[in-house]
Amino acid sequence: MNPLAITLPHYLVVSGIVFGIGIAIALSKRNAIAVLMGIELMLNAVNLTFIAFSRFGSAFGPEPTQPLVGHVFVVFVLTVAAAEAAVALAMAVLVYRRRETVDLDRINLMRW
Amino acid sequence: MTTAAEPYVLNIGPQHPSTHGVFRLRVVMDGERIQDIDMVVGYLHRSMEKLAEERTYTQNIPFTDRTDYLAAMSNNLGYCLAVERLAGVEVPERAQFLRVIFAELQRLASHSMANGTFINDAGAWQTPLMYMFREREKILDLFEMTCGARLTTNYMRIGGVSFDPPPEFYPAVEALIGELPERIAEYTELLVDNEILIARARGVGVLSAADAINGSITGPMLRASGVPWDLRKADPYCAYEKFDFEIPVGQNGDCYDRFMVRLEEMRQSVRIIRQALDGLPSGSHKTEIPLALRPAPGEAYARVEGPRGELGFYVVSDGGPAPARFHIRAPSLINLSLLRQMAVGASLPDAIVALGSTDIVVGEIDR
Amino acid sequence: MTSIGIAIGFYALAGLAIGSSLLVFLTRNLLHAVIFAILAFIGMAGLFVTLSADFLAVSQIMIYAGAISVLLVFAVMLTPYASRDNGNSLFAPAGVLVGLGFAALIGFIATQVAWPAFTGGDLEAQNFTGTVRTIGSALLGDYALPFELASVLLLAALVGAIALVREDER
Amino acid sequence: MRAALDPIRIRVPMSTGGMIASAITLVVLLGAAAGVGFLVLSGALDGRWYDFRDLGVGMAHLTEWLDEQNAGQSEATRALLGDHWMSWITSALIGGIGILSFVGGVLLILIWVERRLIARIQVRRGPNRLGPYGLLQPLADAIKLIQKEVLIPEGADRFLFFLPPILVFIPGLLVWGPVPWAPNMAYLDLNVGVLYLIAISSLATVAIFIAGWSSNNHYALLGAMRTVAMMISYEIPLGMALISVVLLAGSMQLSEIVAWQAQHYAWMAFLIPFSLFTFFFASTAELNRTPNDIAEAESEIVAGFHTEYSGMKFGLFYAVELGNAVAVAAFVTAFFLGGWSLFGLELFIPGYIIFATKVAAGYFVLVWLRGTLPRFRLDQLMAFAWKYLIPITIAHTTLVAAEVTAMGALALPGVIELGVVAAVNLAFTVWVMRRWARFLGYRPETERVMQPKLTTQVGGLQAAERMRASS
Repeated sequence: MNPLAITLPHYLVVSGIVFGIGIAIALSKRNAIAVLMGIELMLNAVNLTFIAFSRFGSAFGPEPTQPLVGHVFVVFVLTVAAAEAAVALAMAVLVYRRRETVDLDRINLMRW
Repeated sequence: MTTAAEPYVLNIGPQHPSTHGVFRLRVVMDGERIQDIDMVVGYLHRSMEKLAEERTYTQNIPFTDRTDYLAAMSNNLGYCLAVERLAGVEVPERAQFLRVIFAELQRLASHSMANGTFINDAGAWQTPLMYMFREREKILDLFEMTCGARLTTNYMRIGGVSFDPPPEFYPAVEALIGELPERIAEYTELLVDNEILIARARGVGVLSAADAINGSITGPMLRASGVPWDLRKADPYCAYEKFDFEIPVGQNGDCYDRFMVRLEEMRQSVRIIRQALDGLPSGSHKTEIPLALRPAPGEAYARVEGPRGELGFYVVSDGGPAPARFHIRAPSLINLSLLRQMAVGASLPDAIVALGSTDIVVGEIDR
Repeated sequence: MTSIGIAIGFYALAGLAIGSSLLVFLTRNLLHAVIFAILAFIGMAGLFVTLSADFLAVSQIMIYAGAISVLLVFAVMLTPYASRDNGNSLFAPAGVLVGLGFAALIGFIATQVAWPAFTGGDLEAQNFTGTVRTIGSALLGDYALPFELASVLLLAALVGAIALVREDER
Repeated sequence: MRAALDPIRIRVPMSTGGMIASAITLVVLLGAAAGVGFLVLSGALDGRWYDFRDLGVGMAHLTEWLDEQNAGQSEATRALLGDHWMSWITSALIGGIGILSFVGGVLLILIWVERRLIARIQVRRGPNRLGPYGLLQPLADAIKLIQKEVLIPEGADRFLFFLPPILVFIPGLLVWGPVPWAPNMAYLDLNVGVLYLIAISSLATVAIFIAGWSSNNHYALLGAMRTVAMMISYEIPLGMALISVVLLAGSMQLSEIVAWQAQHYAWMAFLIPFSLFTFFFASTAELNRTPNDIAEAESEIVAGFHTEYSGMKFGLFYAVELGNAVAVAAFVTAFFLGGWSLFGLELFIPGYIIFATKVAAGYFVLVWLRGTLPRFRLDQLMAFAWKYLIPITIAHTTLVAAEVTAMGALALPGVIELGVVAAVNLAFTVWVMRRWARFLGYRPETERVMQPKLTTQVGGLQAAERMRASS
């Protein structure tokens, strides 16, 4: 195999690794903001997958059948990520104001 | 139950671009809003009032230069008036007129500086300051021409003034007051209609007439608050009762009015200088007094309308060659005391603008 | 895509993205973690560029590195003392294991599945002029409804975020 | 205002020799211009590598030649390195070095230009000691800054304190990529150029915030908060203003936007004046320049986010600020002032010279503003962005979109179309700006200048009340 040939599996592996790191961060961090960063990394990895499939799929082929559906999906993911970040960080700030902590292990009362 | 944002302490000064000297504001802030403000003074204290008790009456005149170093002439004048009142020295009429001319020139210089730094505090990057420095520079040249010094003039003497102005002084001052109205019109064009300046200064640092009187503030700040009070009219000294001029009175008592009042006072000063030059009597410029003046025991207080307000000198004599007690009523210190009222609850930029419009001179606050 | 430029770019950017992501996990200071997250986002944007996704790469930088990162930094700053450290909870080993599992799973699938033979053809030959027009017409054509919904979602998020952190006026 | 500069006006006495010399220079210049005009009109230059009007053409010739050389290489090399590696590396190097040297040179010279201009505005002379006309002053400043110790404040986060000067410097260079100097002379002519600019400029926000945060200083933190609040707010009107440009030109590629303006002989400044105003005003906010320099308001928070930076780190912030100001002038030129086009004259004058002239004009306006205006307050600026600019830009963008649709549907001759568009937009701009300002409670007639009242009667509180009652 040509070492210069960058193909779909290359991107999928990168995406998988980043996704794994994102999961690890989201699951193991105490801090709500750090968890949010993990989630954003996961979303990024998914975006990379979408775009990679789009690039190596038929959209960029000689006769594109369904042009750039993957890209359109990524646009929506970006939108949702922005909205999610805004609301989640607002919640983190709110929780901090009420309970003086953003440690997820201590926010366990389902009420504040 | 929410935990509000924590207030924090911001030290403005002692070294800060808009404290105009070594002077510290200890501000408690909540975000950009000021919750509390402390004025910490004393960094420039030189113990003048105590030192004055060790020097003869004439030797004390240079001290008064160094209190309000932007208005040395007015300080000289106030001190000399106090000692003259104490010792009963008569001043020739020519000296009275010269004193008026130089005090008004000093007022022009000081108001140029005050307005320039005020606009600088409002954010105009030094341009108005430089414009106003241009005129101030010419006035300082006139001082240099007359008495050899520019800033700490030490010009007034007990019983008159130290020198008669040289012949070249008169054309120079004529030229200056000829062009000053034009220059003041230029500032008006540049600044008075400026939307940004109006937005920054209108309604900021408002002091009502009652507040101003209760705080015993004087000078342009008092007049901006709507109180028509000017010692040149209320308690005329030198020859002010002979001149025809008006005192400007502001309507809202905000920073903008202070700026406008100072600008208008500059115009009126030009008027006074013009009249004083036209009516300048001939004669001696100084009454000779004994080298070591020993006034009879007693006390005297003389006040002049300095550029910053009522500049009072209180001198007590015990019959010796030096004053037994010497006190300066410094307008800057008293005007500054209302900064707290103007700044608390305002935002930081407003407080800075209010401080700029107060026109303090730290040398006078600390003495 | 057989080109030395793409290869160098891919390996450098993949290294940047993966390394920065790892540092987000490893570093002890939350603000440093935010910085590394921004680097990871930028690396991802670079990978998008290697995939000819110009519009999305720029959008990624604008939204992630420009907007979300500012939100993150602000959130860190508005929660003082509580959130300076980036410590792990008791679930850290489990979390790492799950992460490793996912990464291994995706890697396995990616390397073992026989993907279609099409390997990202030469775009120069097709007169490729960018993705903006296509994405734009798709968004306002087939995907008009989701597009409008996304705008509603953004508005709702805006209002929601403001309503959440608004201080009581007392 | 003429009298203001009077004391330092420079009079150049004209001797006979000087007059002869200038006459000769004039004749030579005219001759050169005539020669160039003949060359251009005869078409001898078109597409040649020595076509000085557009260095991009020569570059294309060089690339072609390098590609031929590349094709002659061995099969193995080409398999490894590709068919274009020589031309790619060469063009990347030439473009990169060109931009770097341009930005570096501009930074060095502009410090001098800005200081001299401001000095002239302020009736001073400005730096005039070091070298001819003080031209070496920036160099001396740079050397001084490099020599100075870089202080790290106690309690500062060293890693975060180290990063921001770099993080703001990189976007400061990257924004120069898509600038179209001449028809074929753009280094990074992205087809998403406009978005790229917005994205790159948003990168600096975090860097500035980190700078203020890591300094462990209240002034720096206040400055950083102000900067971030302002940059986030003003990115919206800035982007919206550019959307109008993109709608009209039908492309996000900077070179195509300029080409559209050249082709229609219509600068965007005439078609959408409100967008020009919005872009310029928002840019001054993003740049922290007067009247919107609240982020480093000297009289309030000393130097804002870079209060604690000293030595060359401060120098980097300073350089980026200047460089960004020039970049904004370049983008105003490209988006609104027709870029390299000058109503047909670009045939004779090299595009990059026209472009640079316009950039210099834009930069002069920035310096002029800095030398003239006071500063807004933070809440006034934010209110201006959110209550004033953003609603109007949304309405304006809608209007422009409608116009573009109508233009597409009607297909009238260009002059009529664009004339109508310009008239409608100008009328709309004037009307809506006045109307909306009134709606927001701006009453110039009641807020007019209040002259102090003059009196000769003195008194206390009662006199004050009498005076108040008399008004």
